[in-house]
Amino acid sequence: MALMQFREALNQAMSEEMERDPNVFLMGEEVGVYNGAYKVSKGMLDRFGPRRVWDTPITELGFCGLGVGAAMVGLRPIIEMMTFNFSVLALDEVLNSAAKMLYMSGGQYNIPMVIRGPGGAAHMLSAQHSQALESWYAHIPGLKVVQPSNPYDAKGLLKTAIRDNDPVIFFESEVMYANKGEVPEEEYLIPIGVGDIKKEGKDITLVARGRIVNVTLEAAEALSKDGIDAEVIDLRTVRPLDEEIIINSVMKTNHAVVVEENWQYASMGSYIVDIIQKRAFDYLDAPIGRVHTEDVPMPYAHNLEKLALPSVDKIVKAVQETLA
Amino acid sequence: MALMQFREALNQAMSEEMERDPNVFLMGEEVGVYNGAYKVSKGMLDRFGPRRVWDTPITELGFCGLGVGAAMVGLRPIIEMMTFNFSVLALDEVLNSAAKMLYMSGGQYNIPMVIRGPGGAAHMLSAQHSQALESWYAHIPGLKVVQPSNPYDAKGLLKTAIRDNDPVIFFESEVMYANKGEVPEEEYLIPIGVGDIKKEGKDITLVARGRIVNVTLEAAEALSKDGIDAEVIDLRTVRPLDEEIIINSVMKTNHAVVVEENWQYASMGSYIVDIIQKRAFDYLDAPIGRVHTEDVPMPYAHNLEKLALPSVDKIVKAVQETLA
Amino acid sequence: MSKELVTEAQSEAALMPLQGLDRDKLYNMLYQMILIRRFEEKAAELYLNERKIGGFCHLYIGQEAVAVGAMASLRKDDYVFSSYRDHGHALVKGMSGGEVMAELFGRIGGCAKGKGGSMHMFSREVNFLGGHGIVGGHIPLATGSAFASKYRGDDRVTVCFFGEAAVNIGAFHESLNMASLWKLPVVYICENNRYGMGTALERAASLYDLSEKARAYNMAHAHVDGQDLLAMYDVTNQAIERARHESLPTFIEARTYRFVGHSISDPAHGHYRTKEEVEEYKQRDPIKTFTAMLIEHEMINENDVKDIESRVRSEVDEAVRFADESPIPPAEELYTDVYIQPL
Amino acid sequence: MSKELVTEAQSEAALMPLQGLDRDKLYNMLYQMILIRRFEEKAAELYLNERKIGGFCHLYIGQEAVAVGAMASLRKDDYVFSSYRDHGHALVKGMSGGEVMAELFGRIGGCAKGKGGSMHMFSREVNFLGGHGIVGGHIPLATGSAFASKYRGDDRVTVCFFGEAAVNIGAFHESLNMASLWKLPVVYICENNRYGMGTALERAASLYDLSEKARAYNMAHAHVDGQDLLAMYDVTNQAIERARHESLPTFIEARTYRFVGHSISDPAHGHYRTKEEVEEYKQRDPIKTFTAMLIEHEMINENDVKDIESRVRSEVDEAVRFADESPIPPAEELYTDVYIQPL
Ligand SMILES: Cc1ncc(C[n+]2csc(CCOP(=O)(O)OP(=O)(O)O)c2C)c(N)n1
Ligand SMILES: Cc1ncc(C[n+]2csc(CCOP(=O)(O)OP(=O)(O)O)c2C)c(N)n1
Ligand SMILES: [Mg+2]
Ligand SMILES: [Mg+2]
Repeated sequence: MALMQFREALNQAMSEEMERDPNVFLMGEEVGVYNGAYKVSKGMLDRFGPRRVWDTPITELGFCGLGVGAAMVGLRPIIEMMTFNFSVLALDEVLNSAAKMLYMSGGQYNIPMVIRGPGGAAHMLSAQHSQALESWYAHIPGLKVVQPSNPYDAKGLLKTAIRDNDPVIFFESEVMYANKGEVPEEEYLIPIGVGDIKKEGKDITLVARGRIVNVTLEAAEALSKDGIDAEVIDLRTVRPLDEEIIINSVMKTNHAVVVEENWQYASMGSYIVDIIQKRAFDYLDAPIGRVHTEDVPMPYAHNLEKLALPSVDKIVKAVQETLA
Repeated sequence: MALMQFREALNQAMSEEMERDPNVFLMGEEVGVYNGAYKVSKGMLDRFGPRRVWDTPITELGFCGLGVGAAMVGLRPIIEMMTFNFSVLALDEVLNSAAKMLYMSGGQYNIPMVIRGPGGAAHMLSAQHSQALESWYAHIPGLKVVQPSNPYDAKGLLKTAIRDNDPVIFFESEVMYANKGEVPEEEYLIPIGVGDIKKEGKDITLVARGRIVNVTLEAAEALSKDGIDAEVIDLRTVRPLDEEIIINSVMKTNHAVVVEENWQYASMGSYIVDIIQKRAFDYLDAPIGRVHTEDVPMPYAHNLEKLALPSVDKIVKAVQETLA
Repeated sequence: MSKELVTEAQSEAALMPLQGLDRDKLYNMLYQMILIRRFEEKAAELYLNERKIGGFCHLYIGQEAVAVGAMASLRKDDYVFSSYRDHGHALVKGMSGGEVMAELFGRIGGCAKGKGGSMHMFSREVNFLGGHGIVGGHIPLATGSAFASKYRGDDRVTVCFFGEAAVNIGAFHESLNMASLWKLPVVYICENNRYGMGTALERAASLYDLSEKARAYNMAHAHVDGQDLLAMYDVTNQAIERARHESLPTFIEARTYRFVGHSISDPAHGHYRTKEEVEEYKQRDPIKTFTAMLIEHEMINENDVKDIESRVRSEVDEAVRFADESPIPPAEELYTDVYIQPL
Repeated sequence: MSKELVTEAQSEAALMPLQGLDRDKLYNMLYQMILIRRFEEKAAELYLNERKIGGFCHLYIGQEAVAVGAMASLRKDDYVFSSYRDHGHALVKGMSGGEVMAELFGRIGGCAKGKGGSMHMFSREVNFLGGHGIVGGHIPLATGSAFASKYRGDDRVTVCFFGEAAVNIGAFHESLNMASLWKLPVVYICENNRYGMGTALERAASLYDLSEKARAYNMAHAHVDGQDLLAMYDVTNQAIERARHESLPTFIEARTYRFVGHSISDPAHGHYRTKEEVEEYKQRDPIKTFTAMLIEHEMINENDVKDIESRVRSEVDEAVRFADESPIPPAEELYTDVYIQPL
């Protein structure tokens, strides 16, 4: 096992897959000469050369569509969005080309493509640069959506995503890139669509994903001091949702709080609530709680930003209310 | 009262508001010379002239952004999307400019703008032209989202939307444009954010909006033959959600089914379920049911398209399951 | 700076009668144009009278010379993309009338099992990469298949057809910049039929000589009379060679006209263009002109034309029969092809 | 076809020394450039050493002559848009150092109550319409305020600043087409500082003479040395007049350079550009050049420069003091300004 940063784990995943399969290439803004805006692709241009690592103009719609076209004829693009905030410009090619191509062509053209980059808030990046948009992508049939919470998961999931024959949207986080974790020397893959229990517990089920898993684990820690034994589920994948892991847990704990860094309306968290109440209605002792980003554009000021985001305090409070 | 088509009601709403306020103008593809792709703006170029009715190039991002800029300095644009399928290209300007401008500017620049057009499936328009995207817009704080189900509501809501000082997304439906309904001669407005009970009932609450209200009313009719007395709530507005009207109804009926023409993941319907279980948990006798579009891109073949969409049969079945 | 593509007048081939093409080739080109025309006429009939076809259905009538001329020197392994107005391109690329018609009918025997419909024809077999419904949306895709050819070092060429109204959209701009910057083997063919739905070019674009747009990307370009089959062939052929051998992109503006409404349900003329204008353009029907030229050069005679018409008729009839006999897709098809690796 | 804008060499004013501008005007222009420079230096210091500023913070150091020259003949009621690199434009448009600095600090006294931050300066008071973070995203907005001027028949002009990397994005293309098609009174100023983050222009654009891009929209255009304050003033002034009196758009490429990293947290040089290159450009520091020119023309002397520096120093100090004293936004501010008519 080696201790490495989240960004290094991603770099390894991409590099190993590029060694393994000549059809895999990396494209995005600043991924080459600049070594990545967040240094995720550091050294990859040197290692693989300009044929495999492409710096692009600032044309998200264009290069994302280019990736889809390349995937139609068998290449396996990894498209980096500098951040997912900018991916909105490319959404048409994701929604209308990548996600629908297989269906519209009656099964002829699949899109083996990964779109990856950081999503969510970092520090005081304000309204346009702090958005967690997984819910939009999760809404779309034809996509898979993955969101790891630590270096180990990130590497295993990204390798699987690159080998997947359907389009995969892969959400990272600016504030996690420097997080360190153990990563084995030997190769491993983590399946898409399977969640992971990050902490077992018997009193309440906390469902989270991505960066928020770590906040939730902190909250579970705090709760344990109050004698509350929370189970923390890391979904790892947003779509397809691992319903079983959630339902099994709720059947045991009879309580749930869903935590996410998304706005509350029409979000993935609300869908998880829906699934729980549908499948575990008779097991629920209280309404399912939710913790989410406040229903506002992200403010710049540090104090307001903190108030806008999910926090340990908010999770603890939601758990207490649910158990009350 | 005059009997008129949905499209005529919309036309009246726009025309009256344009007479009333010289800052209101209409812009979109084919709205002028061609009289509208769906004839909603028929006659308006003749009536108001080219200064008030603008045909655009096919540049959704551009003209939607232009509308936002014009709204910043006090005009009140009505931007027509030929269909909301194409609005995805403009989403960046809606998410990052229209919805956030007031907040980012600390309250200085509001965006009095309406973006309107048809959403959802029509007949065999296939995957790229049949999408119901309200959930995406509803996700965004800073927007209001409206979705009427009949000519009367359409006119009253659109007039209110045009007078609203915040950005409003207004969803119509290709297949409703020819629907007829009574519309009073005298002026009236319908408030945004307030739902409407389209049919009272005591056994179960059906929550719907837009075109699907009519399908739901048909289902309620069918159910009444089986002695089931369903209450049908027409939300009229998607964001902000009229929680009270839903909760009051569920407290009475103790059962609910949420119907919508959206994909199931991270949709508005799932959010409504969340609100109900949160606020009326103790009143619920059974899990809340959902009817939604199947989790697939829309197929072309007529038989498959019918299977993909919400239908009277599906609603009846969901109600029966909920009441079982 | 920006290089004009050698135009037909200067090319050697152009100095030869009929571009130096042999009778078989010429005969086949005429056949293809007539096939498209009759196929589309049949589709209109089945849509309007028999309601066997649904949704939006955009016909290629009047523009046949563009597709036939442009693709005449393409290889089967070359890639072609089109917009929603795609039946003609699909047929010329080598798809059978049957699979296209069955797709229009929404039948399981259609090229996309009835799931795509008129706007979304696809064939992996002949490398027809669709049929796309968002204006301009396929231009980045075509740039991507060209990218793949460059990446792999194969010598395939991508040809991408789109309407003149697509030139104003961002995807066009972003694509042409990348194609030129990275020297991708792609030929962009803008079918300038003067209208996007009811909007005349000059009411939507600030520059009318669209081929000049390519200068902004330092890309080779040409405009060509799209009603002249051989000119279309010649100019495109040069662009294809340039792409295949020099891995360079070209932008071609083909000036053409649609004789019919925007889609089957739209009128051929109305507020936006007059009946007279349509009639005038019909005088330069590419099929009539090319037939006359071939007869004049004694490449074919009246009987050959009759022959073609009757062969086409049976091909179209056969397509309709095939479509008619093909079953509707079974209900399970609703859930297949969402993912290639089912969840 | 496409018209070259009259360039400074040919203009009458250019034949006069110092564009015929009077001492007050010239003095004030120098003052503004120095104000920007010192303000940005202070911001960097407070960001790096005192962590009073957070988030992304993009400095305008090296590019001062562009903003100052371009806006010198603007009226207060004219509209200005900028990208995330917006402090300089905000100050020149007339915003106070205090409200800009307090915004950087995230304080309630900031122009946006601390909710916008470095990338989102706004002032309705002086018609500074932001501060926008999505590359190219504000170009349609500026086209919109220009549209409003045309719609109303007022004679306000919109000036829109953006980087050279924004030229490749769809929003640029769509906007310029509409502005030219509809003859909107807008001046697009592309600040070509040669790099978008770490990507050199020639690695991202297929055409390097960016002003030529305007030809594709049949729009008047010019390129200008953005380090030469008076040239910048002259060219923009002509464009502004053209917009104000003829309601016509212009595209100006201002060639400039940023002396610092892309944002405060990025290095000034590295893989993408050498230290030597940066040093070389610093030789043509617009402040130094302009100061020397004014001294040479005996418009000012060394003492005036010292005066300016000390006035600027107190203005910046006062801005910092104001920001420091301004409270952080109260928690309720989280929920205000989402809707103007609260739900
Ligand atoms: C992005 C987008 N906006 C609008 C439409 C609706 N629409 C379909 S075809 C069309 C006109 C396109 O004209 P042109 O590109 O000239 O092609 P033609 O139909 O003439 O072949 C429009 C506006 C669309 N499909 N996509
Ligand atoms: C659409 C979009 N993509 C990517 C980014 C990230 N980004 C911010 S600034 C920048 C470079 C812009 O360069 P340029 O336009 O030349 O302006 P400059 O920074 O040089 O002033 C990039 C890529 C963004 N903000 N928006
Ligand atoms: Mg056209
Ligand atoms: Mg730059």
